[in-house]
Amino acid sequence: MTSNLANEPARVAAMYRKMLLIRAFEEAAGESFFAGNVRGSVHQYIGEESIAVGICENLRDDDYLTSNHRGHGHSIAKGAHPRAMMFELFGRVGGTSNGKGGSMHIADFSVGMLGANGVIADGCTISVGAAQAFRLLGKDSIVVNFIGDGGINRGPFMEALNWAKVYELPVLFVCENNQIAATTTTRLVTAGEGIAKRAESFGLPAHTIDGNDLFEVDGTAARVIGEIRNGSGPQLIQAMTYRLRGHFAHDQAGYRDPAEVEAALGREPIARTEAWLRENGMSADEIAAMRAEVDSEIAGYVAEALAAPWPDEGTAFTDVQDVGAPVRGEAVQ
Amino acid sequence: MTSNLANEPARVAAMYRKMLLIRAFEEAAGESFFAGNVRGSVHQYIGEESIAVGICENLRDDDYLTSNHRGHGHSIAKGAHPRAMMFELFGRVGGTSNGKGGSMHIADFSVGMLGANGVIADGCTISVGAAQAFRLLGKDSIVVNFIGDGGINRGPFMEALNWAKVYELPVLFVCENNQIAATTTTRLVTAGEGIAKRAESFGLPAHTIDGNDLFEVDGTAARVIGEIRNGSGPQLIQAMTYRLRGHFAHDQAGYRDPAEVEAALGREPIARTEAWLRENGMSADEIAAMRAEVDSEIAGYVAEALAAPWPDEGTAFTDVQDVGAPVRGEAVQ
Amino acid sequence: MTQMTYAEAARMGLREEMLRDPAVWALGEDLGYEGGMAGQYKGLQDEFGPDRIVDTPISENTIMGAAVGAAIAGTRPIAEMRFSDFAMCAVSELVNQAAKARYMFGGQARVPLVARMPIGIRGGIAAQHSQSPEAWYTHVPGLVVVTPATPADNRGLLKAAIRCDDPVVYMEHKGLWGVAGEVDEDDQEPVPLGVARIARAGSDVTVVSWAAQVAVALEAAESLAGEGISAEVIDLRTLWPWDREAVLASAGRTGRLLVVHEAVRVGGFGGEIAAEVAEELRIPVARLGGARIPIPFSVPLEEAYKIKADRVAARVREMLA
Amino acid sequence: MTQMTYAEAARMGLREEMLRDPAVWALGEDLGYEGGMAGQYKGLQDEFGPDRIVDTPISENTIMGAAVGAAIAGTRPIAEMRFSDFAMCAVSELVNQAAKARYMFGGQARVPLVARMPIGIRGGIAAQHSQSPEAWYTHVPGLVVVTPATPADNRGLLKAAIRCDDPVVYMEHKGLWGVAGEVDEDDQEPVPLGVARIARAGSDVTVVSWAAQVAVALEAAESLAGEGISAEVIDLRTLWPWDREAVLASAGRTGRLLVVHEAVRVGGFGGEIAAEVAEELRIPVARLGGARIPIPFSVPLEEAYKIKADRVAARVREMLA
Ligand SMILES: Cc1ncc(C[n+]2csc(CCOP(=O)(O)OP(=O)(O)O)c2C)c(N)n1
Ligand SMILES: Cc1ncc(C[n+]2csc(CCOP(=O)(O)OP(=O)(O)O)c2C)c(N)n1
Ligand SMILES: [Mg+2]
Ligand SMILES: [Mg+2]
Repeated sequence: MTSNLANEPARVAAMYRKMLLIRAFEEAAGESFFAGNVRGSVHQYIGEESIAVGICENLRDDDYLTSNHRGHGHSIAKGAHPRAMMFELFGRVGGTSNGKGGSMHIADFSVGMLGANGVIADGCTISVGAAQAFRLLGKDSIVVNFIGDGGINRGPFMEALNWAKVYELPVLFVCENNQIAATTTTRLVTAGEGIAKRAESFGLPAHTIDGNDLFEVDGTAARVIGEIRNGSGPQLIQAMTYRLRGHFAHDQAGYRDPAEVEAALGREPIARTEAWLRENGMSADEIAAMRAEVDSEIAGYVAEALAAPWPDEGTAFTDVQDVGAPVRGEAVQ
Repeated sequence: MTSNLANEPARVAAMYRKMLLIRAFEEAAGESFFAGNVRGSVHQYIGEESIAVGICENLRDDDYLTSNHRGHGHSIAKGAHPRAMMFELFGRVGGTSNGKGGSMHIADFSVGMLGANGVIADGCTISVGAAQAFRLLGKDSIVVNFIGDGGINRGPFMEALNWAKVYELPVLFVCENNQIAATTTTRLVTAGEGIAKRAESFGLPAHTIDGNDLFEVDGTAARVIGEIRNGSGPQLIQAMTYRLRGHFAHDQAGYRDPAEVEAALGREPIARTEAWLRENGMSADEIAAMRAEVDSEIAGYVAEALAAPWPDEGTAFTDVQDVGAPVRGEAVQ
Repeated sequence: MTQMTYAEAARMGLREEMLRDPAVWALGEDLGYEGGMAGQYKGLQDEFGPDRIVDTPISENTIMGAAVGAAIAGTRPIAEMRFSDFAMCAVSELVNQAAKARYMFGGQARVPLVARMPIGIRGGIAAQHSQSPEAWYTHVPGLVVVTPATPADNRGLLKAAIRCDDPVVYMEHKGLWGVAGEVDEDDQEPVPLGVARIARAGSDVTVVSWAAQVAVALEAAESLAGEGISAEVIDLRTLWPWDREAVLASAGRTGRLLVVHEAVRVGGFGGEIAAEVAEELRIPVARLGGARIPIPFSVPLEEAYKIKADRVAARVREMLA
Repeated sequence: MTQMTYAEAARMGLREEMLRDPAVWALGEDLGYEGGMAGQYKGLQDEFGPDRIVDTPISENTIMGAAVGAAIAGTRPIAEMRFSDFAMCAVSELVNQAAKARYMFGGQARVPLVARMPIGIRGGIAAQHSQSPEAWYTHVPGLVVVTPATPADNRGLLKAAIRCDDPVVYMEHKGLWGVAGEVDEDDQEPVPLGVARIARAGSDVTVVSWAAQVAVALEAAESLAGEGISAEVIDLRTLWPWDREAVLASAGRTGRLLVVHEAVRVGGFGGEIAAEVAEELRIPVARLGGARIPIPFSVPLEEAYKIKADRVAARVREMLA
C-alpha cells in the first residue's frame, strides 16, 4: 500500500535524511569499533533504516519506544541525539547514560526512548506495563515495541501479546523480520506460518509489509498507530527486511550466501528512497549535498567523542539506588 | 467422534472402574485433608476423570506423562498405585516419594509418570526435552503433557509448542479446559479464540473435544497418539471439562454460580459412562458392587496410611545429591 | 492500639497508600475475589476497581515485566508473585531490568516497584512453595530487600516499600499471615527502611534474625534468661540495606554474635553478617540456618529442617561455654 | 603437555566426553556455525551432527527445561546459556525443577545436566552481560557449582561435570576464553569436583579465590613476595562443594584469611567462606569483592569496579600490619 507520503516530497526528503543519519551513524560506529575506540557489541541497523524511520515518523514525543539489542536506529528515529549516542558508544561524559550503558543500553527518556535492551524480549513485557501506566494516568500515548524474528520465540514476548490484548492496551509490536538471529536462520527454529499468524491467534490484527519500502511502512504505521490511539487495542506489524551486515560489527557473516546479500542490496531502503526522490524532483547534487552534510555531522560527533572527557571513576557509584546506595571503601565494597 | 471402544463393553467397564478409583481417591484425599491427616494443597480431579483415563488408556508404560498441580488423576490413570499415592499424601514411609514430595510431587517413574509439578507450565519444557531424549536414545516412546487452561498463558508452555514442532518431537499436549484457574475465569485473561488456534499457529494439529465423553477422549487419543508414534510430530488436544469442586480442598468455590455447577453435574463423566454401561448390559448390582469394591479399596489405603510409620527424620537429608550432599550437624548446616 | 494479624496489617498499609496516591496499584493472580493468598488484598478490588487491583493471566514474566514498565512510566506497581518460588519465573525482569534500569540509563529511569514475594515454610507445601531466597536479592545492586516480622512492621514497611523510588523485594513470611499483634492505627508513618529493631535487650550475646525466626530467637532468649543468660535479639527488618551500625554496636557490647535464619545456611545472608562482624570486631560469631536440602513435605522431615528455639539456645550456650 | 586456550581446552573436554558417551549432547543458540561464543563448540556439530549439538530457538526457559527433561529421561545434556545473565531467564527450570526433582520424587529421578553459564567481565559488555551470580547457586540444595580458572581445569572439570549424576552449574569466566595454559592431552581423567588447588604455597596469609580472580591473587602474591610477605593462593575450583578442609588447613597454618572474588561483595560467596573460617578458627578474616553496583560500560568505570592485584596486596599488608 502507499500513503499520502507520496504527495509530500519534502517529508520524504526529511525521512530520507534521517535514514542517512542512521546509516552514517552505524558506519561510523563500526569503524570506531575497529579503530578500538568503541568497545563491546555494536549491532548495526544497516539496511533496516526505513522501518524505524517510517514507524517513528508517526509517533509523538510522549509516545514510548522500547527496543532490543539493535537499538541505534530506533533511538535516532525516535529523536535521541546522535551526538549523545556517539558519546555513549565511546563511553564519555555527555553520552546518553554518561558512559554507564553503552551501545546496548542507549536511552533518551526526554523523547520517550525507554532504552535498548541486552536481554531479548524483556522489552516486550516492559512495554505492556508502560501502556497500562498510560491508562492509569489518563494519557493517550501509545507504546511501540521493536522485536526481532528471533526474539519472537521467547516466552515473555508471547505472554505480552496475550496480556496486551486481554487489557486492550495501546501497544504496537513491530517485528523486524530480517530472517536471521545472529547466525541462525530463523525459519529453521520457528514453527508454523510465522509471527503474523501467531499474533492473530492472540486476537491482534497483524500486518506484514515490506519494511524496506518507506512508503509502505509510513502508510501502515500512520493508519495502525491512529487506530491504536483511538482504542483499537494492540496490533502487530511484521516488517520484512534484511540485515546487510553481520550480527554485530565483529561478525564477518561468513555463513551468508553472497548471492543473497547481493540481491538484498538491490532492495535496500536508502537506495530505493533515493531513487524515488530523484524521480520526484530532487537533484543528484542536492542528494550528494545532503549525504555530505550528514556524513560530516556524524564525523564531527566522532571527533568530538574522541576528544570528550572520560567519566570520573567516582560516577561508577552513583545512580544505583537511594536507600542502600553503595558507599566506596572496603567496608561495604 | 466415537471409537471402537463402543464395541468393547469390557474395556469400558475397566476404564469406568479406573474413573471410580480416581473419584474415590480424591474424595478420600479431601476428607483426609479436613480430618487433618493430609497437609498442604490437595487439588482434586473430580469431574475430569474421563480425560486422564481416556488418554492414558492409549499409552504404554514406557511412554512418559508430565503433570501439573492437579496430578492425582493423571498418576492413577498412568498406572501409579493409589496405595503408594495415599501414603505420600499422608507423608508416610511407603509413599511414592516416602513423604518428601506430597500431593504436588506425586511421581512413579516405574510407569512413566514423571511427576506432578508445583510450578505451572514448567512441565511443558521438561516434556519436550524428554521427547528429545527418546529420539537420541532411539526409543519410539512418546510424552504426554497435561496443562490447564490457565497454564496456557505462561511463556514456557508457548515456547514448548514452538520447540516441539521445530524438532517434530513425539509430544502430545493435553489442555484440560475446565474454564477456570483457581478463582479466575480464564476467558477473561485469555485473548483470542483459545488454545486450539494458538497451537495451530505453531503448526500443531489441535483437536477440541468433550473431555467428559470417555468415548470421544479414547477415540481421539487412540488416533492422535498413533499418529504421533508414527512420526506426525506434536499435536494438541483441548479437552473441554468442568472442575466440580474448589481449586483445592480448602476452597469452597463461593465464586461459582450454583446453576452452572448444577448444569455441569449433568455432564459429569462418571454418570455418563455409567449410563452407557447400564444400556450396554451392566446391571445396577454389578455397578454397585464395583463402586463398593473401589470405595473399600481406597478406604483400606486410608486406614493403612494412617497406621503407616512416619519417615525417620534422618531421611530428610538423603536423595539431595551425590557430590556435596548435606552432612548433618552445625558445621555444614 | 489495635490487635490485627500480619495479613490484615499489610492490607491496611496497602489500602492507606492506595488512598494516599492514585499511582499505587497492584497486579497478580487472583487478587480480586480471593483477595490474595491470605486476604492481604481482600476487598480492595471492590474499593479501588479492577484497574488498580488487577487480576492477571498466569504470566509471571509479564507480571514482573509489566510492573517494571509501569514503574518507569510513572506509577507505583506492586507485583504480587504469591510465592518467592514463583518469582523465580521472573528473575530476569527483576534483576536484569528493574534493578539495573536506573543505572544503565545513567539516572534517566526510576523503577519504584514492589516485587512482593512471600517466603518460608507454612507447613506441608514442600520444595516448590517454601523457599527463602532473600540472600539472592541482597546480592543484586539496585534492589532493596525487606523481611517484616510483625504485623506493625508489615504495615509500616510495606508503606515504606511502596514510597521507595527504587525497586523493593518485599518478602512476607507465609508462616506469619495469621499471627496477631499490636498496630497503632493512628500512626500512618512508614517504618524507615534500613533500621533494625531491638526486639529484646540483652548483654551476653547478640542474636540477629528476621521474619519468622525472630519469634524463635525471642523464645530462645526467654528460656536462656531462666538460666541467667542475657541474649539481645535484633530483628533486622531490612536485609538490604541492613543496619550494620546497630548490629556492630550490639555485638560490640555483648562480645558474641549468632545469626539465625530459616533459609539454607550455605550461601545465606547470615554469612554476610557474620563475616562483616568478624572482620570488624574479631569476636566469636556463629550462624544457624537450614540444612542444604529442599524443603520436605512430611511433618517429621519438615520439622527436621526447622531451626527451633532449643537449637538456638543450645548454640548460645556453646558460645558461652 | 600442550599449550591451548581455556576455550580450546573446554572444547577438547566436551569432545572427549561426547566420544566416550553417546548420551552426551548440547543445546543452545548458535552452537553450530558459530561454535559457541568463544569457539568452545567449534566443529562439534559437523562431527556429531545436529541432533547432538542442537541449535535452538531463542527460548531460554526451554533450553533449560528441555535439558531437565532430557536428563531425567536418561541423557546427559549440556544447556548452553551463553551468559549467566541470560540464565536468569530460566531460574525456575534450574532451581525449582533440576535441583529438586531427585529429592521431591524420593530418589526416583536423576538430573545429570550441565547448566553452562559463563560469568564475569569481558570488557565493555556492561550490566546485562557481565554478572557473576555464582553465590546464588551455592545457596540452592541439589546443585553443584563449578568455576574453572585454568585451561586444564576447564577441560577436566567440564568432564567431571558431564559425568556428574546431579545438576551442575558450570561457570566459565568470559575473561579467560583466550588465556592459554598447559594441558596434558594424554591424561583423560576428569578433575575431581570439590577439591581445591593450591595455586601458590605460602605461610603468612591464605588468599582464597576462583575463576579470573585467581590470576589476580597470584599477581598480588608475586609482588608481596618481593616485600618478604608469603601469601598462599588457593584456587577453589568448585564453590559447592567447596574444599573446606583445604581452606581451614591453610588458614590454620597461615593464621589469616582473605577471600577475593569479582562478584559483588555483599551477599557474595566470600561471606560463606570468611564466616566459616571465623567460626572455626577465630583468625583474622577479610573479603574483597565488587562494589554493590551494576557493571558499568565505560573503561574507567568498569576499571573502578574491578579488584586489581594492587588492592589485594594492599589488603594483605593491612592484615599483617
Ligand atoms: C534472552 C537472550 N538470549 C540470547 C541473547 C543473545 N542474542 C543477542 S541478539 C540475538 C539474536 C537476535 O535475533 P533477532 O531477534 O532476530 O534480532 P536481530 O539481531 O536479527 O535484529 C541473540 C541470540 C540475548 N541477548 N538475550
Ligand atoms: C508459575 C505458577 N504461577 C502460579 C501458580 C499458582 N497456581 C496453582 S494452580 C493455579 C491455577 C491453574 O489453573 P489451570 O492451569 O487452569 O489448571 P486447573 O487448576 O484448572 O486444573 C495457579 C494460579 C503456580 N503453581 N505456578
Ligand atoms: Mg532477526
Ligand atoms: Mg483450569
